[in-house]
Amino acid sequence: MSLKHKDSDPNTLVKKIRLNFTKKQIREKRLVIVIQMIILFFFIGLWEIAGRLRWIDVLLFSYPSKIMNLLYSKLMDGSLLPHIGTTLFETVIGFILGTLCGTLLAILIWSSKILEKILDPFLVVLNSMPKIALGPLFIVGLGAGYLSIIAMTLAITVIITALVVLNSFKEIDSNYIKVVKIFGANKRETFMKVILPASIPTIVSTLKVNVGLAWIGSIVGEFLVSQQGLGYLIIYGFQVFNFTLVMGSLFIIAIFATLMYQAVAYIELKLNK
Amino acid sequence: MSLKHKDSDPNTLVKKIRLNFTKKQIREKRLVIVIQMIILFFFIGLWEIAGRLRWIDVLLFSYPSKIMNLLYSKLMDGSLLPHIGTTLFETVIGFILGTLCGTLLAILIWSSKILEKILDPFLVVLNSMPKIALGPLFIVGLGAGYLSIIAMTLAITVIITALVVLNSFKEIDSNYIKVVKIFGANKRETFMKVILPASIPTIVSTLKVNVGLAWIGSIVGEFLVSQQGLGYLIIYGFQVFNFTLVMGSLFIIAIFATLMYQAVAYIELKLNK
Amino acid sequence: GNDDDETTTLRVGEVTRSIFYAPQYVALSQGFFEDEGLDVELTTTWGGDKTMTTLLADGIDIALVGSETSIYVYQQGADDPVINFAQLTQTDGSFLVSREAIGSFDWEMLKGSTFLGQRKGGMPQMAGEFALKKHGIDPHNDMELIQNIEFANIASAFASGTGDFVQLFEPTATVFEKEGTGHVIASFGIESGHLPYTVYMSKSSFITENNDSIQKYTNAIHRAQKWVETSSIGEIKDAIKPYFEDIDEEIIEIVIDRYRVQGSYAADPIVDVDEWNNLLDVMIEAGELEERASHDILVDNSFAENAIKSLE
Amino acid sequence: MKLNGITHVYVSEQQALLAIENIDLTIKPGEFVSFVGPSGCGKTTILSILAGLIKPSQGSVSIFNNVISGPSNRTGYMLQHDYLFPWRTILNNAIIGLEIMKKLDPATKSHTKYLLNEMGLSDTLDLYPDQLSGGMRQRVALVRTLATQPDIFLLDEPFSALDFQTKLRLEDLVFETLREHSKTAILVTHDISEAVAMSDRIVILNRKPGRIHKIIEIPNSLRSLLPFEAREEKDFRRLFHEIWRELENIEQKGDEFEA
Amino acid sequence: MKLNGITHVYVSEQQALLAIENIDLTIKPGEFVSFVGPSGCGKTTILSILAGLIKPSQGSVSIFNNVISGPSNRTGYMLQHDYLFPWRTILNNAIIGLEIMKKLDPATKSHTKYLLNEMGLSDTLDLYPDQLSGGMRQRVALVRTLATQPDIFLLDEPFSALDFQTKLRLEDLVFETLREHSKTAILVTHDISEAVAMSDRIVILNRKPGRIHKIIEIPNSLRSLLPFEAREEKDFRRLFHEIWRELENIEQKGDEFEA
Ligand SMILES: Nc1ncnc2c1ncn2[C@@H]1O[C@H](COP(=O)(O)OP(=O)(O)OP(=O)(O)O)[C@@H](O)[C@H]1O
Ligand SMILES: Nc1ncnc2c1ncn2[C@@H]1O[C@H](COP(=O)(O)OP(=O)(O)OP(=O)(O)O)[C@@H](O)[C@H]1O
Ligand SMILES: [Mg+2]
Ligand SMILES: [Mg+2]
Repeated sequence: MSLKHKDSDPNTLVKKIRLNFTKKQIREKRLVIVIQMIILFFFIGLWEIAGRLRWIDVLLFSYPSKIMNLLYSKLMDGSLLPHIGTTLFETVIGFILGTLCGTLLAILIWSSKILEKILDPFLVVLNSMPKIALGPLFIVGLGAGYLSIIAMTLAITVIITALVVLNSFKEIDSNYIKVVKIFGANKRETFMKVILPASIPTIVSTLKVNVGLAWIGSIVGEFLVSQQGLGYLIIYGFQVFNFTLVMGSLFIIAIFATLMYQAVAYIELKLNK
Repeated sequence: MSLKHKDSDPNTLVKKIRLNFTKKQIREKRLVIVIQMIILFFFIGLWEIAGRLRWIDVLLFSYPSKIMNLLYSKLMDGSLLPHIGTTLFETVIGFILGTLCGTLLAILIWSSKILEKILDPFLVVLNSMPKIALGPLFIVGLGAGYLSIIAMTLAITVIITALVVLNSFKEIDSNYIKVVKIFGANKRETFMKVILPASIPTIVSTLKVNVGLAWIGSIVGEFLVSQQGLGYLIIYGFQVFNFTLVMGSLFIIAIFATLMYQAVAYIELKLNK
Repeated sequence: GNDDDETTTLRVGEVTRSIFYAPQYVALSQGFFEDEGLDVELTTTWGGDKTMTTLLADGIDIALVGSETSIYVYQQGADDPVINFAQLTQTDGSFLVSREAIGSFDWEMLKGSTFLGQRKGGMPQMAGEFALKKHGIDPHNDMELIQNIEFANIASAFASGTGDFVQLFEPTATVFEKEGTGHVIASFGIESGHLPYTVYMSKSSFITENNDSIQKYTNAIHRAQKWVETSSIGEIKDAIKPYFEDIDEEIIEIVIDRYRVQGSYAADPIVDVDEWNNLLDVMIEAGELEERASHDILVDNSFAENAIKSLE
Repeated sequence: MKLNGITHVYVSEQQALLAIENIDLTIKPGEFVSFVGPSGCGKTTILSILAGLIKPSQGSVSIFNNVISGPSNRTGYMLQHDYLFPWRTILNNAIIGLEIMKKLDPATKSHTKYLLNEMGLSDTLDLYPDQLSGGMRQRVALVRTLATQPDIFLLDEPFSALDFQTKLRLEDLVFETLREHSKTAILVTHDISEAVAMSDRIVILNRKPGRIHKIIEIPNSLRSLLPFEAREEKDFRRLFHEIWRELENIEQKGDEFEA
Repeated sequence: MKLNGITHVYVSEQQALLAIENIDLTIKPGEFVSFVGPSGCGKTTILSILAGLIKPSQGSVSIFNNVISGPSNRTGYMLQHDYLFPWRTILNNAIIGLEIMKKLDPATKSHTKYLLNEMGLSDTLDLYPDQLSGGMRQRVALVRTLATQPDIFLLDEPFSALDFQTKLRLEDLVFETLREHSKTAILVTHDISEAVAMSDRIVILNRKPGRIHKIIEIPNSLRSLLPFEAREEKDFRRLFHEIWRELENIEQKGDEFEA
């Protein structure tokens, strides 16, 4: 807003405007957080009340305090942490491997124009294939253990990573490549000095997508074959008709998936600083 | 390559070079196709031989001619087409709805800065949540029918679509917006005249990702609840231990998913022409 | 053959985690396997298909799963057939649950109702339809049969209002009864008669090579079967409780009692010829069997017989 | 058009930046005023304020004695680059202002076509922007601004993206068009010769924060000439050097200040 | 450096385009030659061929009597924009050429630092490119080219992205640096004054396909002066207009040809 009177000293003016702005910012931030809290509490509160007053079928929907109680007692007796640890381990490994292998695949394809042309239709088919349906095949190939679960995570992430990263390789301004070619750089040097460093931001932002995919992979993998993990807890919860356990597991998954996503977002921010 | 002798007429030269280039192109294209065919036939042939000679467990891996026979007989007796039709219907509907709803959600969020800030953490959590684990909630909420399957497809596609499209809205060069603001455009006009048309390419390329996700959604949905469809055939095939049926269904899925992907790629090409 | 002091590791895959398999958990928790010098690693490979796949792919050595899967595998032409060597449960484990409380139940009441059945091709569905047909009900014409829902979600679908009747496993049936969501009115276990419902099986080649271990395994199972037969409900509950942390103790007891009373837990590991033929009848009735698979080929009762002898 | 002590502060979470300070200026109708000054001295900021896109932190702008509070129909703003919409044809790009102002009717549309024709773009109506050369695109952007018939033109380095020849030709064209309809114009440029050749008055801005450093009147001898012709005059050379020296002074002061 | 009847055809799936045709030219060591010509006449193509990045469809280039077949250590090519790598510091950007040529040792590194220092960039060694202004970045790109000590400089519109003042200052700097070490230079530009002020010879190219239209020798009176001073001379004006008219002729012929 324009201020009415003329301020003689510009420094005072700048300070005043800055202060006003900061105040407004803080007010807005507070408002946002308050509204978020209201939404959250309203939702949780409504669920709790609906559960306690039996407006909803508690058997199917459970309610927050019940879920928290269950999680708390499981946490205290030490039976929850191994499950979290297992799933987290599978997810993180699958995530890292998926990103790594996808990037390596992209490098391989990039290294040869003719290879790219040859592989193109195969990649398209593999990419549009619902990898989830392949689950049992992994069991056949890799046995009923961690390997199958991690393979599922890998299968889901690797092709899409390769495609996105390859695309980023190809989108690099050819003039950057010219710069090193002028100095006589060969393909390997061009890659190491230009293509790879220039693609780091894309690779990191692919990570963000891969976080979600890696969780899908490990949970689905645990549905197929497992004796521990959050996916196991979910399917076991169904088996023994304990939906409180199912909801609790979903809650933990949501927390850790969000944490992992935020960690990647933080890395991205650092890299783009 | 540089030609040795000097050509007096530049037109002849251009024609010659062009001809050479075209020839080389055609030769390369042929080479690519030949290699692709060799890979394909090698793979299929090896599989066939390995199956027939029992190098692999036929029970688990089946082999191509067996799969083709089964598909052919199922096609002839008319029992295959309804399954394909069902899954295709669910996938296409889920795909279109997912893209549409995701875009609408993005528009809603875009319309208000404060709404965006409020919804941001919720979107991140929803996005990193493995939606597959929510399947049972759909059955409870929407009953055991098409609706649940389509809802699963929607759940998988809608949030990621909204995030990508919203991002494209925000990445539009602010100078384009200035152009219409100068003429006094309001928020709605700015959206209709600038934001939306400028985002069409991004929306279409999101479609490409959504094709894959929609197939995952409908197949997983059919795993949970169905008596028809390719996902059902897969799960039934597993149930009665008929892996030939499973492989055949996967094969059909691969074909249709690829066709759908190519259709979207074609639309993209047309729009970017 | 192994020396007596050495422990042999056996990888066992169970089709699901259920109180229906109580003797198995008893054998584990009471150390019966250890007594035989076995180290048993138990994995849950959710679903018959995955269990059998894992067995065929050598992911596990022994599978606890319905005998029908071994027949399917045989029917598809296995080179190394899967042999049933020890029976754990001998009846179907599901119950007929109605939404409304019914004073005196008559199977005729199912006619014209909506029935939420198990998914096609599985043993529960075949046994269920077999029982219905036995009572003169044509499941596909006399009632509205919903059988498109995956096993783990049937209970949710019923709880959220689908169907008048439902075919449910434990502990869901008991939980529903307790919550008033449904009422157990009949047992498919009783109706279907004795079947090789859940059986330990292994690849023919594995059995040949590990005769000793299989025998020890069968011995431990049989010992557990006897233990379950003779112990009190409370003792059994305490023995299997570590495997069912998330179920009410009270419900565990009700379920154990219900299964034991209707004779679901097999008294011995033998897969009788009659039982086998009954299974074949059920499968043929369901249209899932092309030719009868002979008991001679797919069942090896020698381990069970030795186990019975050694316990006497 | 009157600028009353305009001061603007850009605030963001990290900092507050005083971009321009206390700009006072009165521009007569029909006058052509140029702003020159080092990069980042606030030229674009001033234009944005005049266009009503930014509210100044202090001070006000009045056009024909009305204080402005937002984009006005009477002002046309031509941005530094052409920013034609790639998904619209040339004609549709040219009429977008009319569309938004709800002034699109057969009369205004045919007027726009007439303008495009005048600029030698009559063959391109149904083409898309990426089929045109840079100079043609710039002309379309000009027509887009002209089509709504504003009284005041704000031009932000309109010729900087062009090659030399096209630039000189477009300068003449714009100059003539404005003079013909006696429109008011405010031009921002980095190119001193352009400023001298086209303007009636040149405002030299100081940097960080942008303040009016000096205002130079262009003699009538140059004013009446087309920009291309003006470049040949002796006065042109003199003024060019005067402004050049002023800018050098500002630069050096700035450099010392920064060091 | 000798260009023997160079002709180049760009081929793609859609078309074959004759970009330049039959370019014959001999450049003496230490000479400064400029190429001017309408947009798209093949100037960049010629530089790319001289740099060994493109093999001409016909003809050959020889440097000191050796026919070139790829990028050579003796040639330095400065692209139109700076194209500094945003992830490398200024110093690391400046030494990338040495790195790739495997010539990086304490001596060459300290020489590069010396060059940066000469350009007034000694404070920026550890900064990243996006912390520098356009002019500073352009200077870094220049150092990057100088660091490998080539004998021949290829400069593709090196000053087009700069504002007027910076541009004039850099012109002087480059001119002096080249003269001092008596390097050969080939400059491509759109700016006629730049070409006249800096060169010994100017090659005017015809468009579509690019052919040598005319070669203009710059008189000694101008050659010896710094570019900024040269602009003040009478000869400068004359040459400027001569070239301007030649280019106008080419443009018009082109327009007719296209219509
Ligand atoms: N939206 C903005 N937010 C914050 N600071 C801004 C913004 N726009 C411009 N500035 C700052 O205000 C100052 C003046 O910017 P402005 O764009 O008006 O300069 P200019 O004279 O047009 O520069 P140039 O000649 O490079 O176009 C600069 O220091 C710039 O960094
Ligand atoms: N890689 C390429 N493939 C096909 N055609 C090209 C390629 N590079 C340039 N051309 C074409 O060759 C002709 C000459 O291009 P070039 O870039 O050499 O022109 P230029 O004189 O440098 O133009 P400008 O002054 O605009 O930089 C143009 O018509 C251009 O479209
Ligand atoms: Mg500006
Ligand atoms: Mg060029």
